[in-house]
Amino acid sequence: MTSTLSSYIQSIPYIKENLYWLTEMLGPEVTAFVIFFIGAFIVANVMALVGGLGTYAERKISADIQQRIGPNRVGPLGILQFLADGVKMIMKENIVPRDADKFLYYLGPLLCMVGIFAACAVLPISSGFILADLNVGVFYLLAISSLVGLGILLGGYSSNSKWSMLGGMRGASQIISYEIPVTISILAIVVLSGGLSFGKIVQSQSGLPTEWYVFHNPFTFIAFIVYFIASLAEANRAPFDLPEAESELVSGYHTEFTGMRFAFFALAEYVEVFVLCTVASALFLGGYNVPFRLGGDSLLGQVLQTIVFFSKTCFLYYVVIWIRWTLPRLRVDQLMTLCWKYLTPIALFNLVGVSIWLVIFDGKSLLQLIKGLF
Amino acid sequence: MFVKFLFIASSLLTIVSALSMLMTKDIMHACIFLLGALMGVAGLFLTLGADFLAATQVMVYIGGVVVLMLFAVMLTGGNELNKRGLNPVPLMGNKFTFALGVFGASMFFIVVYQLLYKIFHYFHLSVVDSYESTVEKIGRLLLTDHILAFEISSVLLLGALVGAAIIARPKRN
Amino acid sequence: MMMGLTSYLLISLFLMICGIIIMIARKNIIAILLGIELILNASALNFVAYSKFVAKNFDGQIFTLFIIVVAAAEAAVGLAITIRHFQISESIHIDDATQLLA
Amino acid sequence: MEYTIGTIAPIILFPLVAFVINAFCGRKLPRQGDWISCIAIFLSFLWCARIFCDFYYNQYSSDFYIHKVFNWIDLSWGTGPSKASGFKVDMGIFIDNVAAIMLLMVSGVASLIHLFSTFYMKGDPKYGKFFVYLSLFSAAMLGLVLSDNLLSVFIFWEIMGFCSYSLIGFYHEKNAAGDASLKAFMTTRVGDVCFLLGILAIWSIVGNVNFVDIYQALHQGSFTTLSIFNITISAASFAGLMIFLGTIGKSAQFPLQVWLPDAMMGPTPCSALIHAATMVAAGVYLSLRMYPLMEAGDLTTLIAFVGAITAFGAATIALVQTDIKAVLAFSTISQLGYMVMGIGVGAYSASFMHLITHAIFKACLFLSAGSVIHSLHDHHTHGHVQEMPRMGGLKKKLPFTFFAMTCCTLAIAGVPFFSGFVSKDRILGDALYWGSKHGTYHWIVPLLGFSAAFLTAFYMFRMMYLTFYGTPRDQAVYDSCHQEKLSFNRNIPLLILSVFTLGIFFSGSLTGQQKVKLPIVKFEWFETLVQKPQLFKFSSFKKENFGLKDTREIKALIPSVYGHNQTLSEQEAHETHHAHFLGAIISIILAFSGILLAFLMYLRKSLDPSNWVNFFPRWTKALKERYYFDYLYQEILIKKVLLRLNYYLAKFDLDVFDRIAIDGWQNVSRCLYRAHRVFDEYFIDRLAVDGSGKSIRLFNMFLRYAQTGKVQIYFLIFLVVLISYLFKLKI
Repeated sequence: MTSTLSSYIQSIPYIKENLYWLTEMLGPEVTAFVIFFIGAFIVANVMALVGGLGTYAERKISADIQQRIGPNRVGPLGILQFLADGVKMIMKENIVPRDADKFLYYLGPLLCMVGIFAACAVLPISSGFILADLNVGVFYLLAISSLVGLGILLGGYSSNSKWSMLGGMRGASQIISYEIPVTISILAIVVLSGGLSFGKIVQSQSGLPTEWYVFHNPFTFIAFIVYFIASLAEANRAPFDLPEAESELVSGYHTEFTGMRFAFFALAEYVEVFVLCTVASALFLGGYNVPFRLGGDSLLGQVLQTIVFFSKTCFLYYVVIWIRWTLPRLRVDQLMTLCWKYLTPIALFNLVGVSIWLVIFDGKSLLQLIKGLF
Repeated sequence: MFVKFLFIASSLLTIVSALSMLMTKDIMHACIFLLGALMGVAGLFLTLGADFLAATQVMVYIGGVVVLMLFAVMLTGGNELNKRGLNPVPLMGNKFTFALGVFGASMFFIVVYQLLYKIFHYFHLSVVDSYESTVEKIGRLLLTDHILAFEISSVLLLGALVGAAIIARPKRN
Repeated sequence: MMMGLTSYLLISLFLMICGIIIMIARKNIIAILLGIELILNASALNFVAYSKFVAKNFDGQIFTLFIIVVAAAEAAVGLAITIRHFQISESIHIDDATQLLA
Repeated sequence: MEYTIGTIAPIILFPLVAFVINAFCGRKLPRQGDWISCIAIFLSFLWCARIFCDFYYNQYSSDFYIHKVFNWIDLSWGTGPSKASGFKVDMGIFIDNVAAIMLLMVSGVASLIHLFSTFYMKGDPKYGKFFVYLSLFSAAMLGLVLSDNLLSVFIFWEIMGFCSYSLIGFYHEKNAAGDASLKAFMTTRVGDVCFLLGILAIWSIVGNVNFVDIYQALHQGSFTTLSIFNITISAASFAGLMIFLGTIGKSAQFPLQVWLPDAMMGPTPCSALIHAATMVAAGVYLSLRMYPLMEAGDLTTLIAFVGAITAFGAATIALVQTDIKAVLAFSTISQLGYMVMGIGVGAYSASFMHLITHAIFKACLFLSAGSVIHSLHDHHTHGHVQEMPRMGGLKKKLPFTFFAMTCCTLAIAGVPFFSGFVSKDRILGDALYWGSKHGTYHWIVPLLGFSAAFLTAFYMFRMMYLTFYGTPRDQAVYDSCHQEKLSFNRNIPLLILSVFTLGIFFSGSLTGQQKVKLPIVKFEWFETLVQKPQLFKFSSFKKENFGLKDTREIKALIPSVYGHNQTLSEQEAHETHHAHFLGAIISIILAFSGILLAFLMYLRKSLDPSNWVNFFPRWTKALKERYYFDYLYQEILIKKVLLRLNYYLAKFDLDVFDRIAIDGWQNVSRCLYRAHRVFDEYFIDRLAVDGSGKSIRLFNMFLRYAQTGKVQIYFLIFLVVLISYLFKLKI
């Protein structure tokens, strides 16, 4: 349990002076607590904002793909549409079905939110701004984000409706199945970098694409593809959005939810896509590394790193939306076949391949090997 | 302070969840309370400095075991009628079975408390505040001293996977 | 003092007793499996606490890791048997599972 | 260049992977997967060339070496030396100058032959299979060169034996091919068993079969004596002799030479690769590697005589052969005899150089012969024509083949400025010096050597004249031959190989000679790189762990011992020089006189060869029957001795073992069985088995009531019992 954020903030000169009296007044532990609280507050709000902007981006990009205009009324270019939607959600009446299992009905959306926002704690946004650079960062993220599946299952069960039930079962089975290829393809990177912490994994790459783990060797490239496909399924995104397939199940596990509870589900889904894109960019695409280490670790550097990181993530996010509005939905048996007969064996083979590569070539990348020959 | 806060929160979560699990009459709720208890134990692992264990606990139980339990509950329907008719004792127990349980548990408690009594009185140990990464050490130990157990557990998991798949396969008509 | 060995052992004992009561009192096979999970976790907590305070090494944590592995395997096989039993005798009442014949 | 597993292992792995791919899915690939084999061997040639360049322009010293070892089997249970505390086998890679040159030769020749095979084997029903064997063979041969111990040499040696067996019997629908493959396999087996015995002897002495460890043991004098059946012999002599017998089997030397001529039943490219350039040379390579052992065991005289007899005898047989490939086969045996003789007379580097030069020109000769055979077609048998009496006048039709074959024939005949002259002349010079130094009967060796040189020139030019000059003797066959056009896979390998028959590549310096760090200016790169191994310099050789980078410092490597001339006295050096000068003049004269004789006999027809045949009828018959060796082995050794022995052994087995031992034992056990039956019936069955059943039934009547089948009751009972135990123990 390192305190990256706190120690970094204390090294900035202007804040340092102000921190001094805060520390004197409250004592070091409370100060750290306050700093963490503020950081967590910022991250949670930014993530909520990202989720909201995600809905806006989705609608705008889908409109673009379908040659429509999309939302354009609220704010410039309709950018405040999501705020309007949010306000509408809060104002709505909160309807609970009569035969619902109340306890689980309240718990479902909460578990989704908690799972995904707890995962945000380890996202490496820049070299200074990472809430907690846990030693088991990747593992923690995988573990805590499986709460989402549980939330979906409970949401589906508790509404006491057959559409919801089917959606919830589908969602849970899909999520626990696709967790396997995701975990194994992440393990390939963990084996290469020799650490589970995000900081270590990101710092063992560098800014230029030649040093990214995607292009490290053929196996990691395959791992990236497998991870990306499986993470789409894990976030219930098209073409894997079977739990909420509106043509078969009305709207899946959140059929009976209204108002803020529904908003929780929707927000969790959008933020989860964002988190998975973040993980992809951190593990495979070099993370926050700026090319040529421009700016170093200074404040300017932090800003540059954040920009680089968010641009990679947003690119992946764009790809996800693009896929959603391009590809048709799979059948349930096709979904399971893809996971168990294709992605999992490929991921396992990949892990073995990466390990053998690591042993034989001493952890060098393909490019380095080719350079070393001459 | 963090650690103390974490300790209090997770021990409370554990105890309350375990008690609710004992009290509740709904098997679904019992599963969720089990989840709470296991999360609490994970938190306790964290206060003991076992970060890898805590993550493993969360991963295996939330992602795997609890979801599996919920699936099993849904797949087994839960009607109390079978081929031979209604069973006299309800599925979640009645007062008599609880009395038997409390009797067994209290006998266990008496003996174990006698064992632990000495420990409570002679060992006054508290947490040494030094938290380090346990991942590398555990990894190293797993692949050196405990390699045999590690390999055997992998075989066990494979056997459990295949066995579960074969056992739960539906009947062919 | 609050976070000493004693408190961990008491929590673990509490979990253990809850597990035992659940195992004996409940008649639902799945509920009994839940009780077994509690008991396994109690022992895991004990292992970690002792290795932290008394042995001061990592063997307890490793053992806990194996406990988690075994618990997962046990849950999978146990639930598979439950489902199979339900298919055969249409009941998950423990008192209906008294015969070894399938 | 860093030497790790990634930079050395691909040399073997490329052909091996090609073998695996072609063996399992070759048929489904386009062109039956031949391109995989070709690309693989070419890639490994590039790798080998890289290593060779490193050794040639070596940055460290002239004695730079790579020795990488990994643990293959470790059953040792202590920390002491391996001999004391169990069984431990290391495998590894050892590359020094000799191995680097050998690697370059093997991979280069093999890649050219792969290329030629795409032409020669085209349209064959088993086209893909041929490349499977070629790839496996290449992998094994490269592995043998890279091996650092006798055990892995033996493994690769046997894989090559298998490939040779399969390729000789490639057309196994022909009876002769099947018989020939079996003969080759069985004959080499005799040598291989001896080789294995030698390995075991060395293992029992050194505790290890690593080359460097053997050298070190030799240096420390660990080889004392061996006692077998109360006969005490020198250990080095025994081990050296056994390993040399392996060489005899593989390189077709004097008593076991019978298999190589029959091996020509295989396709011609495989004859070129396996039975001329590489596999048969592997025997010589092994003897070169084990040279210190041979020297320590006083085997050099024996080796020299074996080599000289083989060289001369095979050359004489080649005089009367009519099959073009048979001539080449006997010339191969003869040239291998030269190499072995060179080892015997102490011409270490010359012998190795002859190995390299011979591999190149003999591969080229075989490929040219293949080109000739492939172009001649018999309309009656629908087969290719191999007999020289049916050829003649092909010079016009096959100009490129003719050019390549001429170069190689000049080289093998020992004409100056060609490679054969450079290497053979040095062997002969050393043999002359050796004969003069030891005197008396040792003169026989150089005498046989020079006679063989004369005969070589004669029969090779006889082959050239019969094939390419004169008028066509079988018009139908001649007409079936198409005019040769320059094609990529037919002529390019021939032309490349024929360029390297020039002597300057071996005698002088290549470019960049200055980069070889020498204290004195010398102009022979081969002499500099390949020297007779001096035992004391191996005492500081170190093994590196596989997969690690080279950790040795440049200064830690011992400086080279430049040339054996330095260890000679002035007098000896003078005599050596004199002998070489004399030898060169004699061999030039002999070569040209041989060529002249062939010219007179077969081109000018002024001398009639049939006169000679009529004049020596008995000798001619002996030569045509190959000195009756096949008769000796088959009729006398196998039919008279081994079959009879077999008969007696079978009789012994039937009469003594079956009748007395087994039937007698049957009677004994019958008696015992009667006694047992009584005991079994009364004690075991009635008392123990039935009694225990009855007692269990008795207890059952009470215990039945405790078995309700309810798990929770069991658990409660378990708890109560556990707790009562704890109370009882009062912990």
